[in-house]
Amino acid sequence: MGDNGVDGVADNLDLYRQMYLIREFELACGENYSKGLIRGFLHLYIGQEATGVGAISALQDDDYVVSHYRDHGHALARGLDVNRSMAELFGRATGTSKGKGGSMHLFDAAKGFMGGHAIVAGQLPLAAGLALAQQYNDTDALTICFFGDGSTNQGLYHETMNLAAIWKLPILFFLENNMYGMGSSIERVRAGGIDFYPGMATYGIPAAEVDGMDVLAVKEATELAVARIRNGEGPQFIEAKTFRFVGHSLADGQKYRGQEEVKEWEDRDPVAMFPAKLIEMGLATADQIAEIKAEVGEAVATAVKFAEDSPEPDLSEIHDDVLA
Amino acid sequence: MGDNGVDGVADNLDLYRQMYLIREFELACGENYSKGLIRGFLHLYIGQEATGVGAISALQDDDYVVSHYRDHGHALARGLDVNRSMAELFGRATGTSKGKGGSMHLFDAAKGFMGGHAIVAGQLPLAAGLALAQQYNDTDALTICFFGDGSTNQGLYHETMNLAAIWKLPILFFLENNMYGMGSSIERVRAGGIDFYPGMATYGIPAAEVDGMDVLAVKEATELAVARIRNGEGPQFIEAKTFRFVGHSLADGQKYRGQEEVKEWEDRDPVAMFPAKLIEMGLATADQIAEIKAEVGEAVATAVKFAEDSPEPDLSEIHDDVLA
Amino acid sequence: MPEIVLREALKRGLEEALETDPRVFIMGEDIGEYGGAYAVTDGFLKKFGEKRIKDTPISEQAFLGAGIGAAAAGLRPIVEFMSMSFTLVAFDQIVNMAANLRYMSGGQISVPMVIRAPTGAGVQLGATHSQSFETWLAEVPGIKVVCPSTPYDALGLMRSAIKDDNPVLVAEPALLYGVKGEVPDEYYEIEIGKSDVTREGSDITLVSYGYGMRPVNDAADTLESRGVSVEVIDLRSLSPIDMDAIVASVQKTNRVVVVDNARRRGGVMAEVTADLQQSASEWLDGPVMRVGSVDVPWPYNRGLEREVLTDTDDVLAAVAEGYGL
Amino acid sequence: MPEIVLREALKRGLEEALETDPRVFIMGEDIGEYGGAYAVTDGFLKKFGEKRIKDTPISEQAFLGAGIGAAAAGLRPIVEFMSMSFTLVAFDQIVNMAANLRYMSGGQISVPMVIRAPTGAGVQLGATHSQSFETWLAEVPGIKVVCPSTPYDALGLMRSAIKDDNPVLVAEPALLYGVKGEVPDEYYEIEIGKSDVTREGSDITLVSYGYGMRPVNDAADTLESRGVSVEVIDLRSLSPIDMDAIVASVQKTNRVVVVDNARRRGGVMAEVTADLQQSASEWLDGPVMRVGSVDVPWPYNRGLEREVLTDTDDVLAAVAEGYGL
Ligand SMILES: Cc1ncc(C[n+]2csc(CCOP(=O)(O)OP(=O)(O)O)c2C)c(N)n1
Ligand SMILES: Cc1ncc(C[n+]2csc(CCOP(=O)(O)OP(=O)(O)O)c2C)c(N)n1
Ligand SMILES: [Mg+2]
Ligand SMILES: [Mg+2]
Repeated sequence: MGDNGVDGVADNLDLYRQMYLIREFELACGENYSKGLIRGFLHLYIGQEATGVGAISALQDDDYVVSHYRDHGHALARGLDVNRSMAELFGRATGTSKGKGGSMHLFDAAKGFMGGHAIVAGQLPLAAGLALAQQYNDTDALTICFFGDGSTNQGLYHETMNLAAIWKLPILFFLENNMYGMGSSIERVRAGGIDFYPGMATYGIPAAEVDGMDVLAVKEATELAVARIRNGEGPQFIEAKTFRFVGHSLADGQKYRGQEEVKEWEDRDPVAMFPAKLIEMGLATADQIAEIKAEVGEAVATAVKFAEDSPEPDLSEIHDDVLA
Repeated sequence: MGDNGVDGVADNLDLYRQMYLIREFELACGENYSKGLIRGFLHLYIGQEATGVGAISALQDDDYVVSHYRDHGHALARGLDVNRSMAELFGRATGTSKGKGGSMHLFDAAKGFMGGHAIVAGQLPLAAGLALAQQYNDTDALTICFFGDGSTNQGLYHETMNLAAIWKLPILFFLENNMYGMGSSIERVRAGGIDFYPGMATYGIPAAEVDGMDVLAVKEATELAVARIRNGEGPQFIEAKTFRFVGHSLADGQKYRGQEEVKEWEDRDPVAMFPAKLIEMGLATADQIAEIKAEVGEAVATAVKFAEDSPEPDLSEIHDDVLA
Repeated sequence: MPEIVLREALKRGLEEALETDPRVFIMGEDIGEYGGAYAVTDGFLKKFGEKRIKDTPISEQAFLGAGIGAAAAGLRPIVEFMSMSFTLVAFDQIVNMAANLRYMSGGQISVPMVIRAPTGAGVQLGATHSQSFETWLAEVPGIKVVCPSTPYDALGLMRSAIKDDNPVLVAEPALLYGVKGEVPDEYYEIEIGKSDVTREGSDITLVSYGYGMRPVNDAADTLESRGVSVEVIDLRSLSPIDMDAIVASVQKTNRVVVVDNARRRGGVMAEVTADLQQSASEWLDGPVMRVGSVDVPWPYNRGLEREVLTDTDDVLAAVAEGYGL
Repeated sequence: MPEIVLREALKRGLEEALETDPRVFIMGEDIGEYGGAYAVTDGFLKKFGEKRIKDTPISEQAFLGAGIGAAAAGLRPIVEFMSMSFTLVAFDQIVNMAANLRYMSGGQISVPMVIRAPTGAGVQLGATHSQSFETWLAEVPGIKVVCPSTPYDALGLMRSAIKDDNPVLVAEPALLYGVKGEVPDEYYEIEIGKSDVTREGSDITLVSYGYGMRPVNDAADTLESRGVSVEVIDLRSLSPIDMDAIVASVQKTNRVVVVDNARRRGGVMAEVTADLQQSASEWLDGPVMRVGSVDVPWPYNRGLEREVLTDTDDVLAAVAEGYGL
């Protein structure tokens, strides 16, 4: 977070740092899932780092961020504590949800990070409601809601679009179109092709498409949409074309797609490409990049250690947090 | 039903007969509701007769018809027995559902009339499933599904459109846009104005608008859509602009709209205008019209008498029809 | 004390909250211009304006969900469903969001919202419109459920529901909207989770809530006229259930019949029965007798519907069968 | 007899039906190309083609509803949900359509469809993904609910479910997909509504179903080793429930503990308990002891989840508390 409004050197490096952090975090998650230290369903954000990082970098501290079950990237980009995030995945008492939520249910209300939601499309009206409160309270804050292409199959997606539009809510709908909902490619489950943003015309919601592999493009598109929302123009919609380089979850053998397709997208890996671009443009040095990598490597190792060393929640905890 | 394919004299008169029957039936319902002989929720079709009659006249016997809770018109146009339909509203053993369904739940499976459904938009996937069976069985039959403007607020509407489109189901979505969902005018609850048919572009479903007060126009538009469906072109969508001249149900005081608006539509009352048009065009005589009126008046009076004289269901009936 | 109908009592509770707490607002289908399907919010739009009284599209999932979000952000939304039957289309949001959010977030998120809906059969609406899904929601941890049977309780429970920091479902027996009762002008609340002993007695305990109180009260009158001393308990809250009060009563009477206006199978009274026979087994002179409506979809026909519905005779029959009274 | 895992038994039941009845087809999310979230339909798309194996969008309401329509038109759809938790978004269609259609139409419409879903907690999926909504659907008139605990039962029940002219929910305990058991090559069915006495005994009856059979069997072993003769009943069907068999057993043992793997509150075992204490009251030496998982949302952490889940110790504790055995 913070003021990333200027495309200064520090900001660019920070975007890179965040993307690299997410990548390393996710790799560490995968490892620890194999070890049995993380359990349940685990959905990694690998390949999509540029979207979450670019989008969230355009926000204010008092904005809300809402995500789905593929939420690690959004959480880290929003500045959630790396240690506590990892501890949550380990199910430890020190986790963001005290170990009760797990990978799909990260929350940090103090940072305006309102989850981590695991029912496909279920988070959309929640986000609309948060935006409604922001509007009701006459603030200039807004809510950004991330969701996947698959969630547009749920009627709730349409209900929420309509509600946001008629009430002119300060909400940014951010679609991360990674071409698949679990094992289903878009063409197989959706009439109307792989582009979703044109459909927003029905609701009169301004909609833009952006290259989700280009963190600066995402940031810019988001800044534009955010400015419109703060200007009272109501809901906006951004569709980022992106890709998960890995399976839907750690249980996915990816029988439904070929490796060439994955390879093609991997060639545009934002985590790999962005530093090269920065160096080329003279906005960063190889040393700076190396330094970030070292720092992040350290941070993730520390987080894993923190999580491993953290205590399990006390069994009496099962009765807490049911009711206020 | 029957072959109404030719715009012959008999067919036109039959269209009128059906519309007039529905009007008189509905008026009789209203009366008997006031007397307490019909109970529960009662939604009348008064003003919308041209849509149901025009659309259903374009169908075959093996097509399915699916309706919502404002279903009397569709049922009668589909040829349901007038006596048994009225008896159902009276809750009698002779009713189409043996008195168990009531006004909102008319059924006649033998005539392919598959309800009468009272959860807004709930009937849409049912209709898609019926169409799926028709496709699965390699028939040239199709399903027509009626629904109101308000039901487009339900996400299920969109889910069903998408499903029908990707599976190319033989289904005709027939929207009766009567400008209100209960007390809510479209503009207050929908982003995107009062026209729904343009939104079908998202699903690649061909969509047409038709004057719902003009029975011949409705019939023609339906014939066109039906031909396309039987030709294997997949789902079609028709939006008829129409109006209910009366309240949403018998409990509605219509505080939400002015009488001028109602008056304007009443001036286009299909039941009043169509015979004049037929006479003017030399397609009917005043005598023929008078004869139909007399016949229909008789039929409705008979139906009321039949219903009144019919026995109440035996109390043991409560346990029947729960399971096969 | 002044007498008002239950609808008015609910209305007063809502109106008070709108007047005193700027965080309170109401959402629902046709609650504004139309005035509410059961007229509970009639006149509110004019009085409080569009910001506070929000007519919604027929999108139960979305506006209930939006209520959850608004509550999570600190507002106090009151969401009306036109019928308890329609909560079903939004069940995922109620259960997986409203009820689970606090737990999943490790206590970070509060959802102080009220969900209101008319409930119950009895006016010939048929299978789709007569259901009592509050019995299911009463089983969900993370949400409270109340159901008033008098105007007094309606106001007292509504006040507590709106003040509660949890999601609270207020199940409003549709058949009771027009029922009259005394409601004091002085402020009072009714604690959620506490039942009410509406009649004291020593021979047998009858337990019910909502519209079920009607056959229970009638049966109690009949029994008293036969010289049987009846204790009557109105649950008021379906979650949490005030089991302590029921057990205490049974310790005194040693006999109990529990009565549900909803279907007999499952639901609130299965839970009360299962719990009670275990925790009060040493005091019971017979089985916990359970009465409820017949386990079939709701028929439209008046006679059939009445046959399905729990009535006074059903209660008396259970009293006789279980305890020979 | 050959041994196969429960997943294979289900698969065999589906495959058989696809092979023998052209009206049978399967719909669900990622059941085709992906092979099914729990691999039950793996290989089906290739074998039976797109007409019979339909991958659907993530639109549970719509495709479940389409299944109902197809069934009403005479086909025999089998609809898979990825998780019982996701049935919630389609609850309205299941309850108001699938279960009510026959009644509302006065018996005109049949809905011969199977709804399948993995159910139950135990693999740390957290609050939204671990729920057992079959306990609610088992209360709905117009729909049947079964839940197998062995490969043998899985195949026998699946066969009956597919042949049934009513909507049948098959709740598949996710933790048991990999469990082995004997399944004969000869054709057999298991009647819906009939339970199975899996162990005969005379001192106490333990009743459960699905994954709950595991703690029950373990507890029975322990009790037997202590010289207690245990009768064990596997419900197999949650609706209808075979109360006759339970009562018959209790008439013999005079003691009973009912065990649910789902949450304790409400649900199947509240119903069994409430019914049983009434109908078998004269034979019972103590209260019906009810065991179930703790009434809280499902936590993610392994230790917490295990603490919430019903286990063998819970069963033994109830046996000891209720009957001193
Ligand atoms: C209502 C519901 N149905 C099904 C699922 C199972 N499920 C989890 S993620 C997923 C795919 C979602 O795809 P998409 O929205 O594109 O997000 P992505 O995983 O690609 O980020 C499915 C089917 C679910 N969680 N909720
Ligand atoms: C899920 C659900 N929500 C609300 C209702 C109550 N309700 C019944 S009809 C209706 C209005 C529907 O309007 P529309 O679809 O335009 O049909 P019309 O009545 O105009 O024919 C509403 C809100 C319902 N039956 N089901
Ligand atoms: Mg996706
Ligand atoms: Mg309308």
